[in-house]
Amino acid sequence: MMAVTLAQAINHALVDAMEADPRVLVLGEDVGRLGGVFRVTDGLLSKFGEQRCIDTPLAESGIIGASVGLAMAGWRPVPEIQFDGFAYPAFEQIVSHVAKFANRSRGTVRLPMTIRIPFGGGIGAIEHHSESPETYWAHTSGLKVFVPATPDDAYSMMREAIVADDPVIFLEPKRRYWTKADVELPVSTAPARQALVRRDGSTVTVFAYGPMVKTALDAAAVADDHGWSLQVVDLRSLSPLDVDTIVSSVQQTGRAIVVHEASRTLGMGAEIAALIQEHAFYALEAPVLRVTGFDTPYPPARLENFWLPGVDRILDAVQQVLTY
Amino acid sequence: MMAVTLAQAINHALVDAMEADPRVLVLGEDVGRLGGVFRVTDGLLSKFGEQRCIDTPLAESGIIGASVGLAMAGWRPVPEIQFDGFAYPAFEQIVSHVAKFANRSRGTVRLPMTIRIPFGGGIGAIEHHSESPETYWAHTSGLKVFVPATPDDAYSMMREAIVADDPVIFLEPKRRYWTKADVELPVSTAPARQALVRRDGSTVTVFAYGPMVKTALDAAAVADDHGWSLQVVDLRSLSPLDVDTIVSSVQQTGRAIVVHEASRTLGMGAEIAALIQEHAFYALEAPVLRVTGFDTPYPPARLENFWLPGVDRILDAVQQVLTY
Amino acid sequence: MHRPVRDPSELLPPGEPVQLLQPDGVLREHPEFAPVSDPQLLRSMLRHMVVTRQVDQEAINLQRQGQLAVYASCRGQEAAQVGSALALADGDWIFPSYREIGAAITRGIDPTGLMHMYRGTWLADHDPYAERFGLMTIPIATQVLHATGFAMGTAMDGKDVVTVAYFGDGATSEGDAHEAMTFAGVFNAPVVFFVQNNQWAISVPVERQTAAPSLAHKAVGYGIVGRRCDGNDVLATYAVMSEAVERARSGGGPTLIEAMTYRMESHTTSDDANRYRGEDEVAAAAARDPIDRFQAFLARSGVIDDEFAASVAGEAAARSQQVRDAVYDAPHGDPTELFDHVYVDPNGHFAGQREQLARELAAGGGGV
Amino acid sequence: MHRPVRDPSELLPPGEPVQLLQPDGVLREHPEFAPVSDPQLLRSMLRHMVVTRQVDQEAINLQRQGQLAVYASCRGQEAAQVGSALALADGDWIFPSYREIGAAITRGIDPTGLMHMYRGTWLADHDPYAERFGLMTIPIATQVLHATGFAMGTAMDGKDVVTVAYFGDGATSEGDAHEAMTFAGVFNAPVVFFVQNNQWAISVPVERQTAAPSLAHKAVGYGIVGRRCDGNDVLATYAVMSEAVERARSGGGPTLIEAMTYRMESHTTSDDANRYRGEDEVAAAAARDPIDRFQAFLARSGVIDDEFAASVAGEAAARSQQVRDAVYDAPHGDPTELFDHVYVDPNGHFAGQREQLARELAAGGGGV
Ligand SMILES: Cc1ncc(C[n+]2csc(CCOP(=O)(O)OP(=O)(O)O)c2C)c(N)n1
Ligand SMILES: Cc1ncc(C[n+]2csc(CCOP(=O)(O)OP(=O)(O)O)c2C)c(N)n1
Ligand SMILES: [Mg+2]
Ligand SMILES: [Mg+2]
Repeated sequence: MMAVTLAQAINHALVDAMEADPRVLVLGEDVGRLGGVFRVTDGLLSKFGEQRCIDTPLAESGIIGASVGLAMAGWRPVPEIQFDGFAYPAFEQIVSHVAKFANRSRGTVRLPMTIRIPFGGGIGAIEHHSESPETYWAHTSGLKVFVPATPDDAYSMMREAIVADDPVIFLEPKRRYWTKADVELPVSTAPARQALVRRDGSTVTVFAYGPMVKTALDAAAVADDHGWSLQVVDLRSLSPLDVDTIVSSVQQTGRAIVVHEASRTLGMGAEIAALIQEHAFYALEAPVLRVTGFDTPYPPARLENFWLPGVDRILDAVQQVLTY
Repeated sequence: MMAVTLAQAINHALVDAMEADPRVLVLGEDVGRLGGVFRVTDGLLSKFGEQRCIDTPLAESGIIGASVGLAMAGWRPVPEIQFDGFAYPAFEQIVSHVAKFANRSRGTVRLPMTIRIPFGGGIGAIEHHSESPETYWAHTSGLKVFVPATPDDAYSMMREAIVADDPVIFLEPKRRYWTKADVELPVSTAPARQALVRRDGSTVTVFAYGPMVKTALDAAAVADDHGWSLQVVDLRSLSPLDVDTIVSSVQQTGRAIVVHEASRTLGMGAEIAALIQEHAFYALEAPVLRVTGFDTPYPPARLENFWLPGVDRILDAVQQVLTY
Repeated sequence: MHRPVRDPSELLPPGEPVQLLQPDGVLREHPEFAPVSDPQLLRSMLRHMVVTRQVDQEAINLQRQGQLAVYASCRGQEAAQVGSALALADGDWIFPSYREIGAAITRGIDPTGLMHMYRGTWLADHDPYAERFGLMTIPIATQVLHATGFAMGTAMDGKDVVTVAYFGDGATSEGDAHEAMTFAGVFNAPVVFFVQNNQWAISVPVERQTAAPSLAHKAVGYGIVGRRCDGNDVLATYAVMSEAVERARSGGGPTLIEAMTYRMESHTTSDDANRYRGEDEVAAAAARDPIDRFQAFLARSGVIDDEFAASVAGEAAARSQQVRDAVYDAPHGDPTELFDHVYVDPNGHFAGQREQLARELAAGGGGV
Repeated sequence: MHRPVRDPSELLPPGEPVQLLQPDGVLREHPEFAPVSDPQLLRSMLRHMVVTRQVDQEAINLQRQGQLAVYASCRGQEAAQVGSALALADGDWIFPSYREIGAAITRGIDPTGLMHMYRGTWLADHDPYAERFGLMTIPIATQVLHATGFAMGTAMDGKDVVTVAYFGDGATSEGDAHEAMTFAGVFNAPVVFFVQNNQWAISVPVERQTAAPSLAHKAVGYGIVGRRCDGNDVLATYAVMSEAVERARSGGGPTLIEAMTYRMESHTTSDDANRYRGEDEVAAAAARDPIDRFQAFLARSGVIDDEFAASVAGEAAARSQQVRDAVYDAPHGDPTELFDHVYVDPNGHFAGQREQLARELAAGGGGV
């Protein structure tokens, strides 16, 4: 057992995946000599050489488009997009090709790519470095979207993403990069498609993923003092969603809230609320409430904590669903 | 009164807007000499000249990025993206700039742009020409998203979009371009932010927009035979949504379904279902159901009618919400 | 993976596009390039061009009869496509746009699969690995990046593969074309960028795409070699392409080739070119027809005779008939196939959606 | 709006970057360009460079003290920024990246507003119209398109405005830079593309951005003029920029200028350049310092004396202090302002969300 941060866990996963399969390579801006702006690819260049850890020109569509070609040539690319807000230049390659190639080609051309994107706010960054773009990806058929919340999951889900023949958008909760846990690596947690109950509880279910899982657990601890028993479910995969676990949790508690940093309108909370009322209509004692970032662009650093969902906003929602 | 198609109505709106305000200009691929692949910009070049009807190089990020600059220079650009699937190269300019400039600059820099995008399927086109990308835009704070369903609305909402100082994504239901109606132009319909009840009914509310409004009305006609009275609400604006009208309709009928071509997961149906259960929890007699395209990429032309929601799929959902 | 910075004079295209065969079918001396003389190869050039033209015409007919959703003709571009594709070895790869029926036919690919894309039976219908021919690509210029990445990949494997990206004059304006040539230059990828400058991007003439002296001049900005050829001259195209392929194969890096040609038909069958270009221009281009000039040359030089001409005509007719037979009223597949390929490991809710579709089908719903 | 195709020889950058002042502070003859001699202008060049350096240093200090979220230093690039910005008329416009503190200071802009962006008080904090200086832009190369569109717009209005896009060597790889230069060439927009080639894009050296002989060679691919200058030589930068601005102003179209310089600091305060570059390289660049050389030249030629040096030092100190005073522990505004600017005509549900935030604030929630 050793204490590893979430960032280190991903680094280990990359190393182990590259050792296990000589076709795995990473590419992106500053992934090589620098080891990535978050050091997630640290050491890969010296360990695996210039061909398997490629510092690319500054061009995101280029990174993803070239990865499509590399995948067709039999490689298993793990491109990095440096920050959430910089995946947008690659949107066409991701949505029109990465997501659609397998279907277009009747399964003949599979693109086993894992697109790594550090995402989310809370680190006091300047604009475009704190986006939560998961809706864009999860709405796009043909992509899988994995979001780990803990170091062990970060390791295990990354290994799973890399061996998967489906393209995966791997969203790394950057404000939890430095979260430590005692983990024995390699570790294999549940498959990503399975949501996990992180804390049992009977009064209200709180659905969260990535950076908000810790926030939800913090809220649950405080809620105890109010006599509210929160069940915290970590979604882990946003596409596919584990509808069974979601529904069965609500069938136990009868009340649910969804927490995410992304803006409310058409955020994951919308989909989860829609699914719950569809599949557990009679179990619901109150509407599913959404505890989210506001429907404005991400705020400047000094205001982000007013914007981001925190323990208080969660407890407020808990109170609301309880007084229904 | 004269019979105008939806495409002609938009053409008239552009002409009238350009006559009313010398700062309005259109630009895009093939908008000039050709008059657009759907002839929506037909005649603008000869009427307003090369400066106000600009055939651009083949580069969508260029079209939108240059439009940002033109707007800053005091113009009121109406860029055209030739087809839904070709807005993706401009995603960064739209999401990181068009949507965010006003907020970033504390309201100092407003970008009064109307981005025209023919969208949706049903015309037997090849790949990338039948996409329903509205979620991408409606989830993005800072954009407005208008979707007319009828020629009069197409005219009126286009005029409204062009004079608005907020950036508007104007989605044109391409399979309804040839829909005719007797309209006296100029016409001013309700403001876009208002959803309109297109058909009164008491059993179930059907929410639709753009191309699906007609399909919903067709379904309502058939439903009559079954003794089901469908209320059809045309959303018209997807951002903002007219929550009051949505909620009050469900408060009358107690049952609702949402129809759209876009894939189900995180489609507009998710947001509307989430809003309804939040604001009309006790009024709901059944879950809000979603009648949508499937969660796969848009199919090849010969299979599109199996994929797209039609009257049968709507009536199936009506039956389901009625038997709850 | 890298190479030293080159002298710009090596990279810039020489003044005039390389031409070896004049529009009147007479050979022309060139200081650098010579025409191929192997009669076998010359005959096969003609055969592919003639077959292409007829299959292309058949596709237009099929579209007019409602059998294809749309079709993008390559009429007038046969020399560019056939000449370039013939310069490739069997193991080399092509990443096409949507107009490369001629290149496909040259590579021996059954055009039926490609026609199914235009019919809308499925989104694509051939095996790229078996044919070493990528899927036809509609989003402009995106395939240029795939070609570059693919070439980077084969080079790392030490494979003897040259990759060619086909794209149009309009496509050179897109960011993806730029990023692809940037990557290719930096990583010295064994790739050829083959631009068919057919003068038009739908209704937009090439002068509206760029103010550059030529499209080939863009090469110097990527540190790669730029070349131009008369794309209606199959001999020149073959010669210039062969040089580029050899450069790539021997580790000399990418080349950008601009083949000057002309789109004789409307952009696609949905387009009406009369709205934006004059008949004079089209007539002038017709006088530079790639097949006429080559046929005249071959006949005069005795490489072909009437018998050969007849056999080629027969083959062209037969291939066209095959396409027609395969495509005409071809049924679509089982619509539930829409759920089969999206994921290896499908999302959970696919099961429910597939059942819904199956129920609708059982009830007789949907369908064109 | 259009212009005839040019001869490539007009467009290609001549062999060596223009240098008028050597690193040792001695003037150097140039066949084409002469240094400015107006003592007033020379002094103001120095003043802006010295002020820039000190304000820049103050910003680094402020960041170290937790007052700024991050900061991107322009140390070493003062000549490039000051020389280029001084070549503009008052009505001309600049579209900057995030590193143009020097250009801003030269234009007389209070750097405090820009610092608030780096502090995170707000996302931007100056009025572009008042300052004719666009918002600092973080998504790489996107502002290059804004500059081009803006220049198209002012040209259509017949306004006497030249627009300059500032961007980095790394930015030249992005599709947006390509599309911007493509549009500018086609529409003959009065815009100057001013690239500060500071050799690095975070940890990636410029050789990894392109295999081109130089960044300025890209110009020919857009039919625009390419020029290079020693960006650590304020006289050369001013001269080359003046020529380009004059070209744009007189309808001669865009110019791409590559100013050769060096990023002396890490990419930003979050970066550690020691991880990827050696001390030798930085020391060599320091020997080419833009301020040292210019100061030596001015002193020797008697344009400045000790008194002037003292007054400049005083001004630099005062401006830095102003920045510090304005930024240090500066309070953030009312968080409900987050709802104020997004739309002129806000979405309906804003009211509810704003109330929620107001409630949370009343309960003492949130905040850094
Ligand atoms: C990204 C994108 N934008 C727009 C289109 C619509 N479109 C299809 S073909 C075409 C013109 C292409 O011109 P060119 O590259 O010269 O190729 P050609 O058709 O002449 O072979 C356009 C604008 C598209 N397919 N993809
Ligand atoms: C689209 C985009 N991708 C990536 C980044 C992250 N990033 C910020 S600065 C930078 C390097 C820029 O290098 P260059 O253009 O040379 O400018 P310099 O920083 O040297 O002034 C990168 C990769 C970004 N801001 N935007
Ligand atoms: Mg073309
Ligand atoms: Mg740089």
